[in-house]
Amino acid sequence: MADSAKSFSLADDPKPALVLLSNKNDGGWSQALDEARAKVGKELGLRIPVVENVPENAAAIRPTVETFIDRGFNVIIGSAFGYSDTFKELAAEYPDVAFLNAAGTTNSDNLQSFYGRTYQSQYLCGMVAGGLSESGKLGFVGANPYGLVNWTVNAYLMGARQINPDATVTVVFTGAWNDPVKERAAAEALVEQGIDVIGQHVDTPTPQIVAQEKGIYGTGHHRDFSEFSAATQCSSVWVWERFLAPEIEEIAAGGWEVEPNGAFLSIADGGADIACCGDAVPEGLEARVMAEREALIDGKQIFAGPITDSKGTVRVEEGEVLSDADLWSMDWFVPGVVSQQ
Amino acid sequence: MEFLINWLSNVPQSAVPFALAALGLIVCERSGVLNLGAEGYLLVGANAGAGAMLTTGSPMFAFVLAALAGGALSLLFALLVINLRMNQVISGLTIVFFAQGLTSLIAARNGWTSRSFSGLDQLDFGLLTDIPVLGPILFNQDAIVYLTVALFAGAVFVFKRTEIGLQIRAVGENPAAADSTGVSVSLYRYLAVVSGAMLIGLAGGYLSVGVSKIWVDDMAGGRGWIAIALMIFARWQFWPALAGAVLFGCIEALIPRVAAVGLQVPQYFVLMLPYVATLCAMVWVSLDRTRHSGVPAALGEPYVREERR
Amino acid sequence: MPDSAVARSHRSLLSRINLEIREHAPVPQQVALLAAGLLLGLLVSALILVSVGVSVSALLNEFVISIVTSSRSMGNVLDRAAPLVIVGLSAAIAFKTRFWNIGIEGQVIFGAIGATLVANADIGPPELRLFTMGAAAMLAGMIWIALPLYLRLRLRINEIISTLLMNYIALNFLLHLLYGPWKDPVTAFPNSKIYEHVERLGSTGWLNISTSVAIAMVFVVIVAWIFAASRFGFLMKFVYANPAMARAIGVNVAVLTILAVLASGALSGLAGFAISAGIDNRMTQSFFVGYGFSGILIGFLARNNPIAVVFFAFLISALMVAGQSLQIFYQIPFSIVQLIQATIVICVAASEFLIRHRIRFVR
Amino acid sequence: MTSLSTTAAPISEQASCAATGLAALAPRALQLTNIVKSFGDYVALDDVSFDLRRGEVHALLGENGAGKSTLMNVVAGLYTSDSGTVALNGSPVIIDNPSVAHRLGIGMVHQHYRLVDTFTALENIQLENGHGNYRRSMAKLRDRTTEIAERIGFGIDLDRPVGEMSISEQQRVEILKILTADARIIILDEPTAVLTDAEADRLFTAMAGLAAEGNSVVFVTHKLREALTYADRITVMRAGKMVRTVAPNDIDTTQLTSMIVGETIVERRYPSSNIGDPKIVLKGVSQAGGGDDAPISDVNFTVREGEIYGIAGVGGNGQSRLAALLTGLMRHDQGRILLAGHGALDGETPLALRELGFACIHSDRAHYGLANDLTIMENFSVSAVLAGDFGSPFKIDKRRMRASTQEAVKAFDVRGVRALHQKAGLLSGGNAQKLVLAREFSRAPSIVIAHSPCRGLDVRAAAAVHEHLHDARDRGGTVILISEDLDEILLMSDRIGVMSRGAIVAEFDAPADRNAIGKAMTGHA
Ligand SMILES: Nc1ncnc2c1ncn2[C@@H]1O[C@H](COP(=O)(O)OP(=O)(O)OP(=O)(O)O)[C@@H](O)[C@H]1O
Ligand SMILES: Nc1ncnc2c1ncn2[C@@H]1O[C@H](COP(=O)(O)OP(=O)(O)OP(=O)(O)O)[C@@H](O)[C@H]1O
Ligand SMILES: [Mg+2]
Ligand SMILES: [Mg+2]
Repeated sequence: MADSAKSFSLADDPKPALVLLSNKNDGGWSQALDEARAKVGKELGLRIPVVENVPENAAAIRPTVETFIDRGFNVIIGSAFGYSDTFKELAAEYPDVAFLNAAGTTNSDNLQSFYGRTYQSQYLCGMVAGGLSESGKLGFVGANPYGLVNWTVNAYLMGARQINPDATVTVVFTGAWNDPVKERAAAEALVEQGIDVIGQHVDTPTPQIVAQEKGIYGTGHHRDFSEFSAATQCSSVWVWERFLAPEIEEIAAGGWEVEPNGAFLSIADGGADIACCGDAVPEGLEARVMAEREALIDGKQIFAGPITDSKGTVRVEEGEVLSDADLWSMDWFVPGVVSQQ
Repeated sequence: MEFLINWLSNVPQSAVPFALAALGLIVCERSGVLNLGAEGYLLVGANAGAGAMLTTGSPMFAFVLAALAGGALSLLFALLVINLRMNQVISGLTIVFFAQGLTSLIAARNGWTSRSFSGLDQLDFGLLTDIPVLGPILFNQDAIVYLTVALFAGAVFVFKRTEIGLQIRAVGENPAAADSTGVSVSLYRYLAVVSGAMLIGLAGGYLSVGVSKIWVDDMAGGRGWIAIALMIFARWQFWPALAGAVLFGCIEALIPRVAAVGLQVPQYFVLMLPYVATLCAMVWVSLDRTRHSGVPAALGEPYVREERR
Repeated sequence: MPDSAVARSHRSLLSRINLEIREHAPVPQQVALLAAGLLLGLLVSALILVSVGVSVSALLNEFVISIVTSSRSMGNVLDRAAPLVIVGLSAAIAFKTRFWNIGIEGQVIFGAIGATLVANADIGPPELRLFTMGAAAMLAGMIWIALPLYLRLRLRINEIISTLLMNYIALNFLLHLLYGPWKDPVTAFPNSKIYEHVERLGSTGWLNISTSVAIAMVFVVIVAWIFAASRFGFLMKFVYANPAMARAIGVNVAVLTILAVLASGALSGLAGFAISAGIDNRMTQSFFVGYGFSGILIGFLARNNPIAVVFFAFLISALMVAGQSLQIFYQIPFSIVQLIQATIVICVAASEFLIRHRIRFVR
Repeated sequence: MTSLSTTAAPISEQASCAATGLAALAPRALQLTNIVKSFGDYVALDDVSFDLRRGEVHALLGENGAGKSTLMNVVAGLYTSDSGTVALNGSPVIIDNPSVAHRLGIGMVHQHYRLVDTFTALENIQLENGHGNYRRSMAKLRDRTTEIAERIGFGIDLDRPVGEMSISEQQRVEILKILTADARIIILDEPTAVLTDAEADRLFTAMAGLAAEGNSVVFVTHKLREALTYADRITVMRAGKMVRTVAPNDIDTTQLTSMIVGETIVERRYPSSNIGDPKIVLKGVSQAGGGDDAPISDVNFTVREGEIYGIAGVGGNGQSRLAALLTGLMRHDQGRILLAGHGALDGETPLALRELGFACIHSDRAHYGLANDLTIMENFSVSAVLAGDFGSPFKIDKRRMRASTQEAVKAFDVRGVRALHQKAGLLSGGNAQKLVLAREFSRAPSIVIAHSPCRGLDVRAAAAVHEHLHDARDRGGTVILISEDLDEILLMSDRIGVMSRGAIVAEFDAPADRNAIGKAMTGHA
């Protein structure tokens, strides 16, 4: 992965195409990418086609991508980490096509994975949640416990503790990205435990809807979920167009250089950002959140030492910052996170 | 205590889909038609219910439509197994497959996927709801919960106390006997298959309108299969099926609560729980060899009058 | 006593139609009827597609022309067909003993788990690695079917439900592994570590198809031979047709059932290996999707005949590949493929009805 | 020399013309004219005409597969005839559905009872009658049924599930079912096949009473004695055609036999000439667990080489369990089964028993005898394949298989074989049984266990089965014949054991006294 990147140039005008993991109206991950596709298309004056529901196996991805390539598309945008291997092979087989893959893990001369530093946006959401909570007990519905979900949970609590140092986050993992029945059950169970703000990292807005039903607040993920629920006071949202439009322009211009470890986008680079704030958020709180956002843009680190996990193991030494690699493999929680794991 | 009340008051909601589906399955299978399509009827019911909510917003209409959708799909199944005498196992699986494809096609075409809607509300019993402990468990539920109990009572009445019930049972136990007394085997099987599927469709409708309040593809999540196991577990009897459904409701309602109190149990093993519990229930029932399994004697066998056996 | 009101002198319309069991339809007629059913199924499917906005010429192009003329499409079809053939065989073997193995998906998952275990731990010499992985996959598939088999034989627990439940248990176990101990050590993402080169089923020269196609063919021949010519196959017919009689005459029904069902589990496991080592080169979260149901339908359509399994596996595979491109260029949801499969099964079943029955009109 | 002698005998023309008597003069209750019914290419009823008078008891006779049941099913509305007419009391009717037959007052008790086992007797009766308010009609029906049952002397418990009832009780439920539904034409298809002599007597007395009330009764039977004793008129069918109708007074058994099968069959007793050493000895054998049949306790008997040991008894006294023990389907709990030259048998599998020289003819042919969906060749060859004949485990020698099947089919005179790959289920009852015998005897067994081998078979087929059992004995084999048909036991056995309540209660040397055995069977010995 880490071989020094050579620069890449397209032979023709850029013709991007988007390959989506699930339905483009899924309300979350895929829809965010699809909305970005529309914006980028408008901005660059391109018609960008999209395919939905391409599952994460080579037998499905390869023919899809090859058909695009056969029909002249030369910038292929993927949307799943499960595409990584196949994209890597395809990138080698089609050296004059550029590949971009959201949430991917592979990179090469003409393939770049990209993802957002969602811990930043979730950290800001955590601040909102911490400020809104009266009990100090926050809930969180996550899909599966692994690096990129775990970091949002940790950041959420760390954000909340900026406002309320006694805050806790109880997290329930549903084991699925897209299972509203389980998400609802999880959210309801959390409400019973006395939480009064609920955050999430799953694909449907169900936890937000439960929040509205139960009269508590919530914070969304992927897109601005206040469209679904009045309880949603802020959301960690994808702003892919802020990354993709310039990236495609760069590819078109020639001399595109791939980040050897993929593009890991902070708020400043336009990966994930916060959509803020709902009516319930007092102005003072909103101002603090926005100030913190500026600080993050200016380079403030969230996972800066010293950090000890809930079992007492030191995870980041004083004066150090957690590396990107450690972020991706994060399998621990900071004290104050109540979880099954 | 708090935990217990919260948990138990959520049980009815989790139990209703199992209960209604098992009820529909029993109605169907008592007529001798093996029905593996439950998952499919749940899906079309949930799909129709969600569609109705998104287009009209009326839960009443949504439930009617869900039941009708289940019934409509079962006509295809009935045609296959009753008239065309297709293998009932394969037909049932085909129906599930068909329904998975159909519902996601319909949802995608209409843009229903992942769009939430306001669902069904709890009934208001005023003071009753405030009774400590029992209030939230018994009197803070939605209308379908009570309807489910009524439907069970109705089914028991029909099967135990009416002519039609006797005839359906006869068709399921010995179609040749029923036929020679002038009972139309096909007619009664149609009746049972369609009304059973309507009940399962209603269960599906409840899943989307009453529980999740949103549609996503394949949202039945294996409940249809568990309902089938429940029926076997209940030896094709109504009240035991309801009891079994409540048991499974308990498990389903427990899972997120285990996580929410932060118990340290491996997550994916907890998620296996309903399926493992179903297996255990089946083992438990089968250990009692002294009791008849209750399976309708003609289950799964197509009937043709002039066929030689 | 009869009164004239009930003593009709005309038959009602329905009772003029008389359904009869046909003992033997001539073979050419059977084939013709089946082919007609298949065609009807495809036609109905085409109608569904046209009704959701695909043009007729596009259908022709995607389903016929591009598959037949493009060697890449052909390669894709064959690649996918290989695991489908194997699961179809698996279904057929189990069905031959009236054991409804609906748990193919779970066994496929476990097969891949077995293979990945070997790959992760680098068990055995590299030259034999693939062989070891295949054997481990088959063993794991057997292990996963052993419990339902035991429950069925010992406690008479319905295997349809138990094998199905085992699918869900296997899926959660897979997720446990992928989100836990077996997550990719490089990326920490939920798929297994990528297989090394010696752990991948390469391609053979011809059409650049995967070795798994060759493996599938070997098993087709073996199974076809067992069914048609061996003593085991001969006795299995009795286990299927009348187990009580088979037992009374001295056939060891339990042993035969156990062998056949374990073989079924082993083949499903092998399919898991063929997918992981032949297509994905690692174990992913969703590699198994669709193979279970398709296997069952293929087994049914082929009436448990191994040669016919190949034909229907190929058909379903072509359908999947064509469905994929329909999805891309005509915005048709992929679920349409499921609909088409179900439609074909229904139409073929209808034609089987005509093979087995005769409808006669009586005066 | 065999026990069977057949001579083609032309049916006496006179006998049929003399079909007179009172019944013939009564008005016609039912008249069938030129009925044709085919199944596929096979014509089961070929231009059959039949009439039934009011107030008569009419016997319908014919070989297996002659079309008796088919004809009656046409009357009951279960089969739709291809052509022909049905008239009831002189007016034509179309009976295209059982419910029509029902409304017309036609009731049929089928060869295989059509009862719902899990229902009580009353529920089964209600099924036939039900309309309107369920609970009220149930109460009314109970009264009515009780009244009818008392009138014709049928005592049954209306609230017991019929599955728990004995065969004869079940039959009474069937008859009450149609009587409560106001049947005036009562059809009984082989009602006595499973009844004891005494039970049969009682049944026919009741039927005679019903006929005297102005109803009409048709019964199908293979037992000539019954037809000659109880019927007012007898109709004989053969191969889908009507032979003729006669009055019992005008005909004797031999004539009737030749009318039925087209030839004379006389079976004679034929004792063994060379009885040898004890071959199989049962000492204190008991078995109680599992199974539906009555348990057996302390069964003792010895059977020698070259001997047919007949086990008589009323059905349900443990015969099935004994047969299951002897054929390896069950294992005994106590006692010993000793086999000369081997020692004690202890739960040997059916396969092991076969290797010890056992051959088994089970009473339930459909369940244990043949796989109906498989071919004649496969059904014949399976035991040989199991024993390792016909090629290696990897390659079965189909050619040798075919040749030996061909040979056996000829040797055992299995008829109706159009091709060796024809399904065994298509054989008629008698021929299917011959195929079973061909298979079981193909490996020269030294011990034959036969349980009701002739149940439901016609005279000719039964004679053929008996001949093969005699042959086996004469080759020095040991034969255990378990049968509820006392005539068969008396005809075949060299020694007779009587089974009652799970034990052998008496033994007789042949020739034995029929009455003495009958008494022992019912426990009055
Ligand atoms: N439903 C059916 N389908 C096909 N063939 C049938 C059917 N019913 C009867 N047959 C055939 O019609 C012929 C007459 O059968 P039927 O049952 O009427 O004989 P039967 O005289 O009652 O014989 P049995 O004494 O054995 O009862 C037989 O050859 C039988 O195989
Ligand atoms: N359902 C059927 N369809 C076609 N042919 C049949 C069917 N049932 C029986 N047959 C054939 O019809 C012929 C007559 O059958 P039937 O039962 O009358 O034989 P049978 O030799 O007279 O009887 P048995 O051996 O009992 O004396 C047989 O050759 C039998 O194979
Ligand atoms: Mg390795
Ligand atoms: Mg008959």
